[in-house]
Amino acid sequence: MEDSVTVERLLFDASAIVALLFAAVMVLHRHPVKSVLALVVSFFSLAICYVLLTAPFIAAIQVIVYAGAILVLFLFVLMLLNIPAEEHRRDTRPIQRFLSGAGILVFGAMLVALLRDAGVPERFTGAAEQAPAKAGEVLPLARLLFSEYLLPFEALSVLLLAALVGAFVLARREPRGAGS
Amino acid sequence: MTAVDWIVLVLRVVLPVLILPALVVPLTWLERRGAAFIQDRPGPNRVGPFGLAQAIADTVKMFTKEAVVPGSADRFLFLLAPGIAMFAALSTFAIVPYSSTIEIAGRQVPLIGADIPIGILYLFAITSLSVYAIVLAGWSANNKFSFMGGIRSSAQIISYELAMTTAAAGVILAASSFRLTDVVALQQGTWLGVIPRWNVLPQFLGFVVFFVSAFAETNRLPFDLPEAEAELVAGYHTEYSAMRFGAFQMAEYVNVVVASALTTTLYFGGWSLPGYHPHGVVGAVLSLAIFSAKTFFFICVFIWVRWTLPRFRYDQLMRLGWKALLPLALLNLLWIAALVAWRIL
Amino acid sequence: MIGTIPLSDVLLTSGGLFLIGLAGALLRRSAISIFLSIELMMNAANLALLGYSALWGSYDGQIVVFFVIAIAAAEASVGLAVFVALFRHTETIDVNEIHLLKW
Amino acid sequence: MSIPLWLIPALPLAGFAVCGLLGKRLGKSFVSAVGVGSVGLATVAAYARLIPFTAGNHEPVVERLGSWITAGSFSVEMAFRLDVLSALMVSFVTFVAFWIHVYSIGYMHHDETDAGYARYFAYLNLFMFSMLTLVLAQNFVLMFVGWEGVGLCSYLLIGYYYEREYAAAAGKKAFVVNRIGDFGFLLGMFGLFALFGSLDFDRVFQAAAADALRIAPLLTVVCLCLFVGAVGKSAQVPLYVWLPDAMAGPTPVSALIHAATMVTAGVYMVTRCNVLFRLTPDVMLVVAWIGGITAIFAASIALAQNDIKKVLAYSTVSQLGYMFLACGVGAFVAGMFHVLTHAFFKACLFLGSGSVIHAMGGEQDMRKMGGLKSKLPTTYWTFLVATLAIAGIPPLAGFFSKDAILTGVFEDQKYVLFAIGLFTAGLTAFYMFRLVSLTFQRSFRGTHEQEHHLHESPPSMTAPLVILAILSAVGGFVGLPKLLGENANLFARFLEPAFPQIAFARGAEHPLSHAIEWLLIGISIAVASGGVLLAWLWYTKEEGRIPDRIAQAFPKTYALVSDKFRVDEAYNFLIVRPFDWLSRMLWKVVDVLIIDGVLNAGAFLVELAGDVLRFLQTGNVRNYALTFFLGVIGLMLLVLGLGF
Repeated sequence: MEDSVTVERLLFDASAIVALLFAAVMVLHRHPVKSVLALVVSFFSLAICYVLLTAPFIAAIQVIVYAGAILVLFLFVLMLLNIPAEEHRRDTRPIQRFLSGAGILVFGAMLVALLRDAGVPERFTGAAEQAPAKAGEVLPLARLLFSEYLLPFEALSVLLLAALVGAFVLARREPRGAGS
Repeated sequence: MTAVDWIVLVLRVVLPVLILPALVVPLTWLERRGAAFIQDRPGPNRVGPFGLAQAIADTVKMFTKEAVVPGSADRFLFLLAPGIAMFAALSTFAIVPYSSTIEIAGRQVPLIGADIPIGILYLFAITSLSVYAIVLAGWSANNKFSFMGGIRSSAQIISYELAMTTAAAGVILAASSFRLTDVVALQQGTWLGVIPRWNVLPQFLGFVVFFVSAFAETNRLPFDLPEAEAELVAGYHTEYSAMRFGAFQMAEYVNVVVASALTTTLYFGGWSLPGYHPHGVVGAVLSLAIFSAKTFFFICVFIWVRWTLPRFRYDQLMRLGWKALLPLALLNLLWIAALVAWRIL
Repeated sequence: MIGTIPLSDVLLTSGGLFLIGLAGALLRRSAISIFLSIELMMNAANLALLGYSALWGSYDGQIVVFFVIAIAAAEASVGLAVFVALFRHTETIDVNEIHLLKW
Repeated sequence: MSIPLWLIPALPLAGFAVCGLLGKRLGKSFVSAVGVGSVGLATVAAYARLIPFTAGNHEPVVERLGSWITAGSFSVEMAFRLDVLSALMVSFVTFVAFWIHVYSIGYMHHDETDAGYARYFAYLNLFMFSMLTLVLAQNFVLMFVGWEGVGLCSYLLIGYYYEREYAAAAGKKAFVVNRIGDFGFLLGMFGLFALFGSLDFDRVFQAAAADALRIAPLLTVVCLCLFVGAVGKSAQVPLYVWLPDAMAGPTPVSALIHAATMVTAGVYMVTRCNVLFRLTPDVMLVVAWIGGITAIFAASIALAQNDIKKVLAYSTVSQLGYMFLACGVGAFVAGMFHVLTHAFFKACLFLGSGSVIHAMGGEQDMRKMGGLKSKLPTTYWTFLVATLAIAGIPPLAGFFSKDAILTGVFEDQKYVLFAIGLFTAGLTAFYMFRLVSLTFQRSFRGTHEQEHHLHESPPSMTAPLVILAILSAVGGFVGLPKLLGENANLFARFLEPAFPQIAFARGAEHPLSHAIEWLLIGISIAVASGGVLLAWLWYTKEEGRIPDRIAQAFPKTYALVSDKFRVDEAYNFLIVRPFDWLSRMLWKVVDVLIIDGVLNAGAFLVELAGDVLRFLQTGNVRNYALTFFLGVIGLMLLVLGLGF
């Protein structure tokens, strides 16, 4: 792998390492609130990665929606329900642990093998140079979203509405409790 | 990096970051004097001329007091929360164009922290992060009042952010850009030679929603439910003391400044005036003055409102946000969309 | 910025995040943690998409990510509502304890 | 074009909708107004079209509303036809129906709830819609809609007193027996479409007339099928059994549906298709013989019936036989003439019997009546007029039509059938006067309470009686015999356009000499008067002693006749029971053992598999996730192994 270290690459790698690190913290931490906070950091780092990958719009969306909405929602639920930390307890089915571990190893090995075999282009070359001069502009994205992807976009709005109604119905207290 | 680069960096990043926190000191004085004026009493008038040094004295006090961390608190998060609040408050100013473009050594330098393509989205992203400061402050203190305040505050911010974003979407739509420089450029010039092309005119509804939401976003009266003294002692910063408390205070004032600056930029033409074409360094200074004057006006409005309006009840607050402001913002958006579609704007 | 970050870095990060998420989803017992892990896996996929999007200079990858994020929002709201309802009933979100829907 | 034809059936349909949907709420007077008013309006609308038509050149008018069914080469139009035949039918159907509706107000008023009253008028209006659709249709499919519609209404109205088991059963019987006939009609329609590629009247008849020789054998089958339909609808042997039972319905229904209108639909259909029938002489022979046999068979049963409505019912069957006899010998005009006159006098008779039953508080057994002449004078006199008409006493309506039929049969040289017809005429006169005698003359034989209750019916009931009686009396003058001049028979001249000349049809008339015609009239009158006199002698004078003696002398024969020749029992034994047995076999063996067995075996296997496999469903989400993940790994290995 040819080494040409630039500021961008350094920034990207640093953010990526932070993201990986805090992702690991999220998985390993037993306290749910801490888990969520670790994930916030991880996602924020990822947003920085996105910016470096010339997708500032997605980065902003990432922060607004994931960090600002979804994870806040998680925090709310955790805090309001006061969900305790996961207890240390022997798993009743050790086979789950064993098989999962083995599967993850196999899967990781396959990923590495695939990455090696697929011949990943090492640089952003070729097509990238033909990319629009002002990479990261939002206007072309908007044009694409509202022309070619208009139907999925509209379908998405219906989905969000359905999710809204569904969440309301599910989380509503039972009618007899509603009076109190 | 050349010297020019350094100058540009200082102008665009360092100065705003230094000046904004410093502004807090005169602002506290202004607020206290303003409050006193409204309530027909003298206010702080002992330290220095007109009590001007009172704020400095307070700052010194804040720095020297003992910083207590409650024993049952989650120490790390408790310490992290004010930091997040400060970070969020200071970094939002980066996308506000506080003056016109100047030319330094043959380079056009727009006087803005970062003229990024997603402009205003960045602002909302950072605002949504500021929720964490409050939630964490409330939760980590392990105090019921703090916790309630934190939950209330974050619910309030999330609710009003929706209305605020939708209102701002009208501006984005009119400018066809997220960049605030484009927004300012849009508002230069006049209609019919006399009326300034400020966004506030076509989108008055949007302005109202944005400005009201800004009060809620900054947790100021009449929407300061998170720190409603009568109910929650001091809300999410009940357990904070010394400069950690000061950080929250500072964040609030910085937020007021940023909110005023944003209102100015989005709806009142930013640094521009009808018939005014800045030129050179003098022009930049003049533009900064215009921008500051407009911003100062809105800061005064913030203070004025704080001391004249009573506090809302929580359910009233939520009802206002969801049932009044959000529909109004949507209406505004629809109206602007129609204007844009018919090529009037 | 283009042309300086190798795709392999992006893909390795993406794969690493995916594996971490996978491990969390399979090994954690708290429903919330499993949910978070799934979100993490989606982000891993998003990262890979954006990497390729930047590689080809095409916006389609970004659009897909946009949709993924929006759908994740919908999923999170419904999923959390389910957890809230569940927790009210069972006082736990340990998925080992919640196994009424079986033979 | 003043009033569109579709409006005539549409008005009663609207009445049906209003009565059916709102009648229960809005009460009896509202229902009466709407139910009778819609038919009244339809009558006015019909006559507004009929009078200009009659005055004009009698050219058929076809009004198309547009395409109705289109599928490949098959297409049916929504089209109505006004020609001489449908004009004739519409004229008396609307008129008689209107007066029967009026009669119904009085008849149904006392003993029904608001809901039942509304239901009655809703059904009656629906019937009018169906009947008018039937007669005004321009193609077989639309006619079939009306055909099925009247069948449905017949079923609904026979079972009107559905809480009485025998009424419900009678309704079902009528429906099922009608289905047999309808099946024949359907087959006939299929055949017509196969032969001519269309079901439009004009096209079918023109094509048939043009291409008669080539299609003759097939056409015979088709006409037989159509005639099966007519047999079912018009209650001919062997499918007549439903009509006597249909008397379980309210009496005005019997008068309207089961005497005056619906049952003549078969005759109308055969006449409508006269082109086809005339091309198939074999079928004509069948029609004639079925008609003749039905006439005498039903008349003989009527001799020994004691239920007043049953006598009239068998009389109707017998008279319908007459009509088919006329059609069978090619005297379609005579047949339609009898349809017309029969509608008047039989409706009058039924309504009269209804008046009697009304007065007797529901009693229908004639042995418990008697002497009602003085108590119910209007009913008696109108009834007497109608009886004389049906008996064939000149110059009343029945005489002319019956005489036209007998002349037609004689003309066609069917002398055996002529004898049968003549004998039936005598029987008719006899049993009808037996009825009059038992009901109105002699002395009252019912309970004291009934005698006290006797009263004449209200004007809403007697007015229709009087009007129908007048028409029974004078209605025959539209069709005077040819003896009285070439142009005397207005009726035949009016209907002429309905019977086009056909090249290959047997049309060779054998004109009878005037002497023979006078002779036939004389014989006819003599036989009728003989029947009348004999009945008067035996039942009024001798008060039924002679018939009793005859019954005692031949007990088995009498029992057989009064049991209606035990036809129902025979059908039950020959058809119903074997069918029942077959159904049981299909149920117990095919369904329960074979089909259910296969299903249960399959279900058992699935259940067995489920018993084992369900342990995979641990209820633990993590296990599912793991399984899913392992599956993904497996798939990836597969894909990698295949070298993609």
